[in-house]
Amino acid sequence: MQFDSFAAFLFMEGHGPYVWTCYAVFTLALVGLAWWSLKQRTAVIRQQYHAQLRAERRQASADAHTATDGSGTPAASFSRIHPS
Amino acid sequence: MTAKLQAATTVPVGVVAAMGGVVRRDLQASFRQPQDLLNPLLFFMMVVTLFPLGVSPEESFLRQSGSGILWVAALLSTLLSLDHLFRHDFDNGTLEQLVLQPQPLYLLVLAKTLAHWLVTGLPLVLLAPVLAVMLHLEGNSIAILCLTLLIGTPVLSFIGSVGAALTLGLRSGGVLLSLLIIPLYIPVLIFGTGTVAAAAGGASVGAYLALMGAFLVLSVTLAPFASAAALRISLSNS
Amino acid sequence: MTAKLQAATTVPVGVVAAMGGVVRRDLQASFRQPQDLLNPLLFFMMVVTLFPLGVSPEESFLRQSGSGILWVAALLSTLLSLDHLFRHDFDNGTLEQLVLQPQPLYLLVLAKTLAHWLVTGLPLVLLAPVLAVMLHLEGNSIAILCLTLLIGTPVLSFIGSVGAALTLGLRSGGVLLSLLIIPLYIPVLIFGTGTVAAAAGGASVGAYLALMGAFLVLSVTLAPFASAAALRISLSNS
Amino acid sequence: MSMWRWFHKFGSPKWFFDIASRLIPWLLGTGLVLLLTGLVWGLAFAPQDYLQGNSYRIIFIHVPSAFLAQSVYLMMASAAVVTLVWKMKLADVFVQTMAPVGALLTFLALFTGAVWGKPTWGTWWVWDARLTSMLILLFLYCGVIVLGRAIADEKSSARAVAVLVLVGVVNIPIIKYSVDWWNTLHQPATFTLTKRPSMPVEMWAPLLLSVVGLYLLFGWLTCVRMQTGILVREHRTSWVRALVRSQGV
Amino acid sequence: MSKPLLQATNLQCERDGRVLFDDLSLTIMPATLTRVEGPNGAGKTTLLRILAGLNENYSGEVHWLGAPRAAQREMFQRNLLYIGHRTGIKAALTAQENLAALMAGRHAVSAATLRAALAGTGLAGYEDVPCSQLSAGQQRRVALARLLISDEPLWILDEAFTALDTHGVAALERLLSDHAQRGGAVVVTTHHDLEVPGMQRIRLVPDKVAV
Amino acid sequence: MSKPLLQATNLQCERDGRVLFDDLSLTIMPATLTRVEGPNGAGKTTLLRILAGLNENYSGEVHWLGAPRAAQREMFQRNLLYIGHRTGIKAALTAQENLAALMAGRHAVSAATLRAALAGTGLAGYEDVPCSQLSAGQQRRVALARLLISDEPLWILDEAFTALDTHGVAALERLLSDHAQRGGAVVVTTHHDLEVPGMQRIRLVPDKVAV
Ligand code: HEM
Ligand SMILES: Nc1ncnc2c1ncn2[C@@H]1O[C@H](COP(=O)(O)OP(=O)(O)OP(=O)(O)O)[C@@H](O)[C@H]1O
Ligand SMILES: Nc1ncnc2c1ncn2[C@@H]1O[C@H](COP(=O)(O)OP(=O)(O)OP(=O)(O)O)[C@@H](O)[C@H]1O
Ligand SMILES: [Mg+2]
Ligand SMILES: [Mg+2]
Repeated sequence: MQFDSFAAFLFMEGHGPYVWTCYAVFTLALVGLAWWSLKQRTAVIRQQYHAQLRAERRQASADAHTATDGSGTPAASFSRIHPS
Repeated sequence: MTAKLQAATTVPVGVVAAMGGVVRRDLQASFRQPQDLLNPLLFFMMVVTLFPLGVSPEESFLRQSGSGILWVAALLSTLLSLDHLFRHDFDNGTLEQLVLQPQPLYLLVLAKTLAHWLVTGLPLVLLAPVLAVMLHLEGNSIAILCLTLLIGTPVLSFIGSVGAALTLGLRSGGVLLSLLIIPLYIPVLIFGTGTVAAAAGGASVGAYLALMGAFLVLSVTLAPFASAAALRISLSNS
Repeated sequence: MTAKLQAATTVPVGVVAAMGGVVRRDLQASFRQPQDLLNPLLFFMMVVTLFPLGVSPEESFLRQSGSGILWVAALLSTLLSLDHLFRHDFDNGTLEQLVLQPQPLYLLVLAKTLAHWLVTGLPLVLLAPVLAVMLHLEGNSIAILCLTLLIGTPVLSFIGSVGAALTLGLRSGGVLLSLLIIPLYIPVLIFGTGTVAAAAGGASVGAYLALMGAFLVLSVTLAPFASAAALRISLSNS
Repeated sequence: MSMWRWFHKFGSPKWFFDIASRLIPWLLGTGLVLLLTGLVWGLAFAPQDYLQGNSYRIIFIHVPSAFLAQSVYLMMASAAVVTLVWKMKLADVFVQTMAPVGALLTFLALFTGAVWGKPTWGTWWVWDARLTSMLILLFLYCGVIVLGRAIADEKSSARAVAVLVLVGVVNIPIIKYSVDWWNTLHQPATFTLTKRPSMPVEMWAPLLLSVVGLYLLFGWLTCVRMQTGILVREHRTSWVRALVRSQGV
Repeated sequence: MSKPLLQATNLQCERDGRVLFDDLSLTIMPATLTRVEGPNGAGKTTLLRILAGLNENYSGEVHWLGAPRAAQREMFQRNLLYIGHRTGIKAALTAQENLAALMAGRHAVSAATLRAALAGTGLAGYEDVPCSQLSAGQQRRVALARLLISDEPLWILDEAFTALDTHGVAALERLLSDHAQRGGAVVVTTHHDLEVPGMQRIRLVPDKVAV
Repeated sequence: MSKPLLQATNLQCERDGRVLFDDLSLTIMPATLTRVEGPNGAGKTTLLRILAGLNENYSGEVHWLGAPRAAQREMFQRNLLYIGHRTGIKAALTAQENLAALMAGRHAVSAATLRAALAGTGLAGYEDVPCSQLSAGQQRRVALARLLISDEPLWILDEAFTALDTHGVAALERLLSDHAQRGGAVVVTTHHDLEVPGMQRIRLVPDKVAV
């Protein structure tokens, strides 16, 4: 240990604020980046999971419709909208 | 909402709401993605960087001309972005729809110009302190500089909107009008940098700021009228 | 002219003729819209006049920083005009037809960039001496300055064409283009102003000019390849 | 042919995804241990610099960031060649997912340098060659990120970014050379980063540890972020669908 | 309701030295569908832009509900829905945002209504796709979705059927005649053979004495 | 002449996460007219741009006269005439200058031929008018004038009939079937009901399972 006391360690003969801001920003940036990267990965997995469920549901209802329409897609009606 | 199918006799959407709609839509289109917010900032920063690189990196030079450089860069960024103020909307037909909205056109144009300033002028005012530090300006000068930019950049946007509207359709008129706009920018530039110089010289800046405020009020109230008229001319011609 | 209606097996129009066609057509279109021609020039002039007004009108200041100011102004006006290099042609479909011409695309792009320089870079070089006199530069410096601009502005056009091609279909075009290109412009700027400074300091400028010549050769030979690739990418995406 | 097969195998996203899963814990563990050791050693135990005092302790994060910031761009450039020549998806995933990391490291080098500059040089910023070229590197990174996100189509975005990265990498030596030359031309050498007493071992050992540690952590980040990119791009393949099925909440 | 919505008298317009029409008078009554016809370059677009108030380079008078239009511009614009060659769609915004923007100054509509209107033009599932990624016909459909939630009586549509597929054309034809039947007025140009019972025609014949 | 001009095998293309077509193979023989059909957004424009070599974001193979197209790009482009949604007309240039520019890299044509071609599309008298002053249909006619003096065997035309009046549509139909009869090949999309004897069809059906 180069320093006599913890206070001296923090103060660093006046250079403490500079050194510690640097280390703080460095740590925050790296931790933030790591956290963001991990979160993104789980978010992507979750999002795709729900997309798969949705697609299956849509497929099921489309299968029910094909009997009437043939295409399974909602046709353009161009009829006016009258919301209540 | 059943269609009445008879002539409506009131304008159901208020002027303020319609103006808000214009601002929101333009901001939406500019900031489709959050990183779009960075673009004008980066651009401004790069333009400023060109000066130490191209002219001189010496501290004494930069300190002396820093506020001028920042002002010129702000003016240039505004100028570069003005071309986009109406052109996209003209090309895709949004402008026609704006002109046909049942609110006074000059207010809608005012809203549009305001949105333009929010996207191009404001970010630049926010970044200016950082760049000022890199150009070795002093604390007091930095504060005054930012204040002048805050008052001055909307003036640039509003004056510029007239030019943008006029150059939209008129083919040969374009040159004439760039020539008209440039002289109008010069007083703003002179007073903007003059204020900072006065502050650095220890003089009081109240009078300068009042004058710049007057520029702002004048341009906000008058420019939209001129722009609206110019837009109608441009559209008639297309 | 009876149609042969079988696969043609030769390319009857030579590469040089086709390139000439591209240059001629672009010049024609520019001269029809004179404000497109004048805008970069006016911008150039304005940027230069802003400095005496915004920073300092003192002769010593101007003499010292004049060549840097002219170079930065030239760089910015090139940047301003780059957005138009391909965008109009992209919007109206001419670019698709260019890509489908039976000559190597990079040569056609080279011709197009050359036309762009003739319209935007060359006038600027011609105007520079006048502005240099106004900034109190000396005769010898002025000559060297114009020489560096003559070599340097085509480099700016050619490097810029890559950025213009990359940002073609994109909405945030103009600013984005500047972001991509400004960093690449820095060596040209540094050596351009450096050459003038060396000349003013009495040093020999042969080596500097040779280096700038090397930049020119490099950018003329390599940039069109990159631009052509970028154009194909942008078109694939539209 | 065998070369081709090699590329095919190593370019397979699934192969990479599995390897990355196995590497992730090791990279994180060793990286953290090395970096923390280096930093604690440097902060608390390394001797004081007789010229700069304690402010020099910033070096243990400044230099690793600066090293990595530069090498990430070179890695991206190699990947860009692979994207353009072999149209390999993985290479593009690397370029696009790692550009923000490179930008952040560049920013860190700039920031720590700027803060270090205040006590040693008395100013936050000088237009010194090395500082300026680092700033330009930051601009290049920003360009890559912004362009990549501006193009919606995946394949177009990959190719456009690759072209830009390559144009940039051709320019990096030119920029570096010109900036060095510019600085020595205009400015009398007030400060040079290279002019310093040769370091004693108690100083460079922790520095070496933190450099290696940061590289390993970068490897970990690469694995995690590329996995995300692969999941996004390959979402229609059966193996990703199965994986999502088994891991989705 | 026999009061004419829009009345134009003695319209005269010339473009680049050629008189497109001269002494043209027309009346748009409620509950009518009017088709402006003529070969390419006859002046259909020009006429429609004059009627919509976008082109001011003409001589003659335009009246709205019996009074000069110039004196009641805002009321007129409130009652007019114009869709031109250029549709007013911003490439950067999504379909729904575009529709919301087009309705913004007119009357308040809920997000659900907007989505229903888009679905009604066959764009269900595309609400949140940026319009730059839509095909030519899909982009026009975004603009046409306005018709489904419009409360304006007067519709002026230039080349309304461009880029629409066969289904789209048929559905739009129905929509236009419905609007007329319920008391609205439609002025339209198109090059496909639109035939609606009771349709009125304004025929522009190019005057071949070009200068 | 039984050698196919253009052959595409196993084309696959996806745009914003949706597969437009998959495993599509087609052969364009000389002396045929092929119509690409499908509702709005089906991928017709995308397919035509892939066939023309403008869109490279696809997988699959395209052969020209039996050999891979990539290896003989210039020959292929020499034999292809493509007109897309956007016609390649510069607003600042006159009709004749535009036509000359479009022919510039292809084969030499005299000014008289250019004027004859313009007259053939009904633009006599407009040769020296800047295209910004032409109506929508007139601008398309300038682009279509290329067809009258083309020596390229393969024509790829996207929405060829847009903005044309009834006469124009009929004349263009005749021109296309003439070209096919004389041994050329035409690939075309249009939403009006084009019926030409012996016309081939490629139908694109949108697959709605978007993610
Ligand atoms: C914003 C300001 C700064 C930037 C952008 C910057 C940039 C860099 C870069 C890029 C390197 C790595 C060089 C290499 O790859 O070999 C480096 C190394 C280094 N920097 Fe900085 N620096 C800055 C400020 C400072 C300051 C203020 C000091 C101390 C007075 C300093 C001291 C060092 C030292 C000692 C090294 C290691 C020496 C070497 O490997 O060459 N830097 N810096
Ligand atoms: N620039 C683009 N980026 C991403 N996706 C696009 C783009 N252009 C089109 N698409 C998508 O590709 C699909 C097919 O578009 P395309 O233009 O090929 O359709 P089309 O059959 O020509 O339709 P239309 O009859 O309306 O012209 C559309 O559904 C659209 O969602
Ligand atoms: N911007 C313009 N400036 C000058 N003249 C124009 C302009 N636009 C059109 N014209 C002229 O006006 C005439 C009418 O054009 P307009 O666009 O009204 O025709 P249109 O009937 O809509 O034709 P189309 O069926 O082709 O759309 C054209 O012959 C053209 O020469
Ligand atoms: Mg028309
Ligand atoms: Mg299409």
